[in-house]
Amino acid sequence: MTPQAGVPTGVLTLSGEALRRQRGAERRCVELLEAEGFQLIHLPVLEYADGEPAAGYRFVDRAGRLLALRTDFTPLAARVLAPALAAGPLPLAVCYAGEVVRPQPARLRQLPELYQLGFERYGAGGDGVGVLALALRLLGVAGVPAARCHVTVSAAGLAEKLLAQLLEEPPDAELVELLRVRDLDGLGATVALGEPARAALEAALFGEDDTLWADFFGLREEVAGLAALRRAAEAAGASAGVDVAPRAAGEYYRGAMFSIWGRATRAILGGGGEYAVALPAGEVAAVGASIALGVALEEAG
Amino acid sequence: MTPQAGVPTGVLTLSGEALRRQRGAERRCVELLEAEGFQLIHLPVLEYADGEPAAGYRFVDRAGRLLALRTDFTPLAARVLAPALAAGPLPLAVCYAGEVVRPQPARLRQLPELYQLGFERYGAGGDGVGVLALALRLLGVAGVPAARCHVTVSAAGLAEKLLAQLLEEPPDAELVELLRVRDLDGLGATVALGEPARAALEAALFGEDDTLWADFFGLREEVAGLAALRRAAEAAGASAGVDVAPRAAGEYYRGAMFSIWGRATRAILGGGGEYAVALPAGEVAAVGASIALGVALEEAG
Amino acid sequence: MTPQAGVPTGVLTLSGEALRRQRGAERRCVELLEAEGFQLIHLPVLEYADGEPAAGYRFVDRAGRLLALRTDFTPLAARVLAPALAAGPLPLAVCYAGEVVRPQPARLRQLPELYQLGFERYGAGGDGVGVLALALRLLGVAGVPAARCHVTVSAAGLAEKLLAQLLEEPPDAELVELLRVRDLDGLGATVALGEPARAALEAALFGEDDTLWADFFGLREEVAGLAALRRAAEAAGASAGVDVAPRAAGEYYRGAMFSIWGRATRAILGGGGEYAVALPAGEVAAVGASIALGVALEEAG
Amino acid sequence: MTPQAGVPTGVLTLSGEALRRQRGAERRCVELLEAEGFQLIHLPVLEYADGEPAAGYRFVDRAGRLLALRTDFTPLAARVLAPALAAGPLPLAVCYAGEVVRPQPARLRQLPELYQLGFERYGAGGDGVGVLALALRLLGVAGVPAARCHVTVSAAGLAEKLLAQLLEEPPDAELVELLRVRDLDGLGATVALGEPARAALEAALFGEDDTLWADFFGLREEVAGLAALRRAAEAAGASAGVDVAPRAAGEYYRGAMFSIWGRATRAILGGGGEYAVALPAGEVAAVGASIALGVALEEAG
Amino acid sequence: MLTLALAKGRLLEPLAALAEARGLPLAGAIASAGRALVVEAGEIRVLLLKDADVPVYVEQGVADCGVVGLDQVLERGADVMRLLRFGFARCRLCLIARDGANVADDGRPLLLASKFPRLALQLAQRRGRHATVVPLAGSVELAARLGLADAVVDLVETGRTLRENGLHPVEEWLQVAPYLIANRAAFFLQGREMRALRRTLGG
Amino acid sequence: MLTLALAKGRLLEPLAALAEARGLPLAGAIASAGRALVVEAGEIRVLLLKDADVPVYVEQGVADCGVVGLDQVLERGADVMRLLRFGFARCRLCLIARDGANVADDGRPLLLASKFPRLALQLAQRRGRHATVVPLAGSVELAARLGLADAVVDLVETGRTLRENGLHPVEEWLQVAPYLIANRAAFFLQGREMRALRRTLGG
Amino acid sequence: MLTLALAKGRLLEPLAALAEARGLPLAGAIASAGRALVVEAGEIRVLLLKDADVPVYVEQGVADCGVVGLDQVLERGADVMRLLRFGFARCRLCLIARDGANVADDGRPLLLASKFPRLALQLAQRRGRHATVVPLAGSVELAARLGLADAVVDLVETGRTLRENGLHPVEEWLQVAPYLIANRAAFFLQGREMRALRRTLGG
Amino acid sequence: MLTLALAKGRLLEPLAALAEARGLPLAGAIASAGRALVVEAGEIRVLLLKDADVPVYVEQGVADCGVVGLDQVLERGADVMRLLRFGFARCRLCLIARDGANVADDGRPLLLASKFPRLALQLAQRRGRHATVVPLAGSVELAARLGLADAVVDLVETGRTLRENGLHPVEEWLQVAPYLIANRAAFFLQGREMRALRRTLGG
Repeated sequence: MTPQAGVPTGVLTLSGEALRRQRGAERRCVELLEAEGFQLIHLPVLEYADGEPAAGYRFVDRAGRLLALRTDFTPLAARVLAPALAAGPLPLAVCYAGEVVRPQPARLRQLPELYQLGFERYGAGGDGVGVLALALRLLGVAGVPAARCHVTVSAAGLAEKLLAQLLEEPPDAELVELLRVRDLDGLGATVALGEPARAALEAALFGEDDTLWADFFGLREEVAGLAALRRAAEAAGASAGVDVAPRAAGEYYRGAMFSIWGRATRAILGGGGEYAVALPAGEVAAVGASIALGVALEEAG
Repeated sequence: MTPQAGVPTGVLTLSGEALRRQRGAERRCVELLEAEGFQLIHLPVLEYADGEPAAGYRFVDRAGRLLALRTDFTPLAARVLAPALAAGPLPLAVCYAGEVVRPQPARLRQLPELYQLGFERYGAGGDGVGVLALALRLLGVAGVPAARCHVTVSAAGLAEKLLAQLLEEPPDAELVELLRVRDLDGLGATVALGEPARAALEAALFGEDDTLWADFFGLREEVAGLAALRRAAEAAGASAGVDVAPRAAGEYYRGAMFSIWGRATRAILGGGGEYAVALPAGEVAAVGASIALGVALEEAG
Repeated sequence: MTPQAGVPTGVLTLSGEALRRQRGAERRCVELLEAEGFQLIHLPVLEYADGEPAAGYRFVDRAGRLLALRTDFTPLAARVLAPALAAGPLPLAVCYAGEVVRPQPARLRQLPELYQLGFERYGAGGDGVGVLALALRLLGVAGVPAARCHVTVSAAGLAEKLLAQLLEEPPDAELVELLRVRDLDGLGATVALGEPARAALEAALFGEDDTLWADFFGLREEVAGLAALRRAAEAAGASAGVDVAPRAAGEYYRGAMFSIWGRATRAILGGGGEYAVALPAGEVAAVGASIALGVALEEAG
Repeated sequence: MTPQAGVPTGVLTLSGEALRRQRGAERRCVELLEAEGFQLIHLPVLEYADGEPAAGYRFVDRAGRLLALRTDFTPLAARVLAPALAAGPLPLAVCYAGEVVRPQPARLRQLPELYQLGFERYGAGGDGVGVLALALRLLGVAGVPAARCHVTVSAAGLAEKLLAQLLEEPPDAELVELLRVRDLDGLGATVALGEPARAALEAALFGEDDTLWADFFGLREEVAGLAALRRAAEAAGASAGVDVAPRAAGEYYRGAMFSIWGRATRAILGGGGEYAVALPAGEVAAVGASIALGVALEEAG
Repeated sequence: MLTLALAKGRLLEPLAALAEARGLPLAGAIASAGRALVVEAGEIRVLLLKDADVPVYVEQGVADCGVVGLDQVLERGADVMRLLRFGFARCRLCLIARDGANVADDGRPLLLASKFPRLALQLAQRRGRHATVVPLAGSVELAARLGLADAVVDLVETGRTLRENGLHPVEEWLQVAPYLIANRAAFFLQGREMRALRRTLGG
Repeated sequence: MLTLALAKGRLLEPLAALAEARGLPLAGAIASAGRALVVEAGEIRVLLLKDADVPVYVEQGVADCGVVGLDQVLERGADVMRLLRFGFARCRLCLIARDGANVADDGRPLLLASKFPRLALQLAQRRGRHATVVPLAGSVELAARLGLADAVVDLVETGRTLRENGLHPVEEWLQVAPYLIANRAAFFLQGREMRALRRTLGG
Repeated sequence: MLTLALAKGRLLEPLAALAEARGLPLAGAIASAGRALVVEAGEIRVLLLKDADVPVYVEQGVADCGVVGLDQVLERGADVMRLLRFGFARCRLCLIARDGANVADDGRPLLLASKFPRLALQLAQRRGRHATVVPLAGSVELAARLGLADAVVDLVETGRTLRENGLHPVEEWLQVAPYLIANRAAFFLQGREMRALRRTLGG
Repeated sequence: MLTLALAKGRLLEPLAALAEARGLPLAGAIASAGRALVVEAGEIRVLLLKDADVPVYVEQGVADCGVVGLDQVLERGADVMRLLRFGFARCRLCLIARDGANVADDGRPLLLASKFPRLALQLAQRRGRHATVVPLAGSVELAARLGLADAVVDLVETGRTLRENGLHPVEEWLQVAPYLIANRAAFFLQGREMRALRRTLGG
């Protein structure tokens, strides 16, 4: 047997001590989740990618359908469990662990293969606060105390709501992107901003006095929700702040959302939020979160 | 989030009791292998498929190279460990567990995704007998006692050697295939067979009196090797027989080879054998085996 | 040089007399179209296939975009000429010739590669009647007199309009398909049909007395348009009939549409119709037609 | 119809005067070749690419085979005509015209789609000299007089023969590449060169006194062949020189080879040479040449 | 002169009777056919074929029209016109399982055996069921009984064969009846003759 | 206790006769089967199937062994053992064309009709011929006669049916004989019983 | 203690002056740097880099924040926060061609040369123009003058260099100004220090 | 009249000196160039470019020949002729790491920073090393020092800059020297002038 020229660059190959630590952390996390009533499921490596944007490795299979390597467990779980969600009974709580493949990782050192471990709760009264608390406990079990975490809390569509107040027609993707990168001056050059509006937007973007922009943009209710999430993070021992225009991993979030950063690695250790699964028979409310186990172990040091 | 139309047919989705059993069996097997000195490694989902025959899902990546989902751990492990094998020190013993994807499963009920668990030993005096015994112990730990197993033992290239005696020029693939399906009459129609040759071939193909065909074809040494493998299987409590023309999973075997069948499922639970890894600096002898954990659990009932 | 194993099945390979006839016919057709003021253009073999349904050979290029071999000139011409259409001046009249590749040809003997020759007129008052007459003249020049042609005339969306009268909510694809295959009884089993409605539908589907169903479904204007097309075909010497639910080659037609059948080959020699090109700055009315030169030469005998 | 975002960059779109000139030139060239006894054939757009290096656009079709857009007519013609070559009678002389697609064109301005027009003669006593003369006549008919051409003549494997004299073991690809780019000093750093060898190599690489290196390397016969090709080019009115280590378009040439450069565009207008087609029943000698019509018309100005 | 493809199977007798009643002398021609596959019946040339082949001969225009069950038309995905649905020999294509077997959707793919592999897979997917289909040539009830597949998809008339084999229809997936089908080109190019034949048989 | 799958077709009678002569009471059991598909014949349970289904039942292990023509085994690509080739009912799979038709290789793909689409395509490609195959269920000779296909690939015994339809065999593509086939696992797990059956029928 | 990445190019002097005016002692530290690439300026550690590298150091978190032109941020596609746009050193990224050259859209791809190949291609595609871009390291005006490319995409301040080379700006494709950029993680994890620096420099 | 592309960098001065000594008046023309990018030097038109751009101008034929380091030719993958290797300004392209850092091959991909991303990746792969390369514009030694990358690939002359930054060369990956390069077409079409220039500079 003549082994050909190596493996695609950056594909995850682990052995010895590093692998033992990861399997140990995974077992402890799964035990915690099973104790909390989440049923472990094994999700497939391949998914149909017909409508998907060109994220992961895509290819055309023998029946001419577009297939992709899984890049994110949450939409995949919804698709595989759709029959069960339609049939019920609800609530249904599952957890999973395994590799997802993202060819362009944000951080240079990061491999395209990410070891993701997470949980989803469908059809329950579950909410962002409970899920955030559980995600922080998961990180704790993986060796990252909450004190080393900073949580950025947000609400899906918040940036769009802010802009809608300032413009007549619905905000296009470019303006939302300007909010995401906090380019207040850039926005001011494209959209006529009166002084009070500019000051309120500045307060929102740079995470100071929340009440000021909550009143100006009439978003008191959303901001109250954010405050509840912040208190939950701080109660668990982490620091927290509002991210009014997050770069969410998934486009599917609706309602509360959060990302958990590691102080040492300065990388995103995990995240989650509230979303809904649209089924022929109607919508099923859902909430979930996941942690990147490999990055978490790096943060744990 | 609107989940698209399901997951590719037959892709492995496990949950509840079935998944708990599989993770339990996997843990016990890995503990046994680690106790025997095999170091656990995590192998990548993707491999370059330049020279590979069109077995698994193949696709062209962004750099124009041909990639394939892993279909078999043994060649993948050799490729990933090539630097370590070249650098040494040897022997090196590793074990692994995970899914391989084979679009056309032999058995109808079988899913294209197979949960494979196995071990390889490089550069040691290791041989077929020791590996067969360990494979049977693995199946025992997974819940399948040796008594429910039947082992077919063979030697790579044995069918080719038999044919070489009967023909002048090297045997082509079609004749070897006729031996694989025991089509003695079909062979007789293509190759002139004297009566003694026909009788010896009949004994070899239908697994009766080994000494008869061993003498006729001058293969006493190979047949002695097969007998040692049979004794090892019978010593462990399994029944055993010679398969003079096996349909090996991998084309890379050289020397002893074996397959382990389950009496209830009548399916192949595992297999292994002796092979060599060709490196620029020279060849490294190797031996290994793997079991299909999902099928083994089906056999265990 | 060792030529590998042949060419994909059914790919067009022409030589000698057959190729000379085709190049002769193509030259005469292009000369006719150029005399009629159509400017010859050369269209690319490859086109982006992001939104396209999975028709032709599709693949993912190095930049990760989905590419497809051209399956139909009309949409490709619109895309390539979009800058010119936006800039104007209009009307713009172009003609083209070359292969399109359709992996699943309708007729068994037909090769997936089709030699298409056609013309499009953008932004003019052009209409179905003029284009039908020119298409029949093209076939004449290619050796197929109008007398050997049968023209089926239709109007885009006619079937949908018929169904809309019989149902409350908009008709789904399955009901339109039942009209396409004239399955009156099948339709009657799914949709409650009163006697007068059933009789009117029967007259429409089986192409008898047009005025009867025109009055019943209030489609006098559309049917008048169809009558004009029929007269144009008959004036040119061809027979003609109404096809109330055509299986159009392209989904893009809006308004008059027609297909030209050959009596000997009983195959579709060409077709065309009225459509519109949606550009950022607004819509450009367009009309065009094309003939399958290879099939036409088969009809010419 | 909403045309999507344009066509793949650099794909050939021609119209008006430019297309008229190209079709006129193509007709005149095909008439010349047909007069010279070459039968026009139409070659398919797609070819199997199993063994091919990753040159053109490659993709996996529905049967799992590797397909590629044609990048070069010569090997494609050999594959399509293999049955006819095996059956005979020989000689067989064909000519063809159409687009080939090369994603990485050498010259920046050049489009990946190249309009290639050429001819092949199989099984004849035909040779490089006759083919070179005919290629120059073709360029003349396309509007490029021989006086504006420079012909570089070479013999396949000549560079390898030179190196074989200087080294014990066969030359690897890297040394041949050093000859291709005339890196005499670079070669001198890797291979011990005595002074006479260095002087002879210098004369060969920089195209001065041919007899000097012919004698030194014992290649009098090959060099005589090159001289015949040079005289043929000069007789037709073009300038000519020896290229001892050409960057041939195709790897399949064996024996005489040549490239024709345009003085104004400084680009390769065409090329050809002697090669052989290996068929099961034995080898068929062949010779052929082709011109890049689009580039030739650019040179004609 | 129309060429009519007829299936030698269970449809032939009822069709011949109906044709005779409507003045179309099919029965006589068919009776006197013997081993011959092509017989003349007045103005009509009759081809006697296996029912699975009728849709192919009509779609490719070797026959202008034919009479065959909708199951065979859909199994072959033949692009043909359906001029007339007959009243006789109606039955139902059903999902059939062993008594006591559970074929509820649990996300795992269902292994089906059927003489209509393409149609069975289409109907399963339309109900959101993952399925792998084993094509069989006959007596699919045995496949369900002996566990070659989890369930079978087959035509059910009276249901007697099912009960004999300890099987029961789980779900009706498709109403099936014989149709008078026509080649698309013939439908347009021989419109008058087609309409006449339709009126004669449709009565 | 072995389960033996037999084809209800033309092989059954000669096989039953040979078995009786070798002391295996198949004939009696088969005769008394009536509509039943499963009968006991001494130590052997017999399944009576369509011949195209025998390779599937044996490959999937629902039957331990079976008797069927090599054409059906190759058409299904079944991975089974071929224990014994029988002497009776031998025939040849041939490329068959209309008298006077030209099927020489001119580079253009050959349109073939056959009851063995997969095997016909394989055999055509092994001879370097490009071919497209139309699967048919029966009487393929009509397809050649009426021009549905350029040629057909079918079993030829006496060649009488061909001559009746103005056809002739162009090339013999495969020798075909009935085989005793066995499931791979059963071959190893029930070695002794398999060898005994082989000796009995092989004599 | 914040790490600030500064570009050694034309932005350094105006930035140092503005910082001094706002009580941030950058000028002194930079002046005394000599060949050193890392200097301390009070509470801030300064990295002196090529301007194209500033977005990389900030995106990867080696620097917490930096000052560099928007052109460099977009060329690198760096995912960084843009805290503040400065008033000095503003210019325009333009499509530039030789006087008299025609760069109207005729469907054929436009050959562009630029120091910002990724950004130039993006801006061309946003205007529906097909383009191929030749990446160059410097003095792109020569590429337009000598016909290496049909046109160039470069920063224009006064336009003097263009006129000297017989070139003219055809279209303005992007307003460009220097920005104070910040690493995403640092923006959240060192919020207070970031806001302080922004107020100091933003004034 | 040959057009010669020269790099304004560290090669210009030693080349001008060598040319003067061989009777080629480059030095005077270059000195008097001022901001101009195109100067005449006797029979030769000189283009003054960034060294990374010399291979592009020569490969595309805007310049007939040029003088630039082999590193720039290989980084751009320019298909040009290498007429002459100069003796001056030779250096080595090395893998460089922080003192004490371990860059042994442990199967995990190596993160490299370099001004020659394409060449660095090629050289790493030729040594069987998996690597990801971060392209940088300058002072790559800082990238190694501050841990932006595991190691850097850069030109080493004396090694003084490395020692100042606590770095050391791990392996020499490529000998680099300036070359007289020529456009392929010009090499054939202007053979005589090319040989003359080669002799003058090669002496």
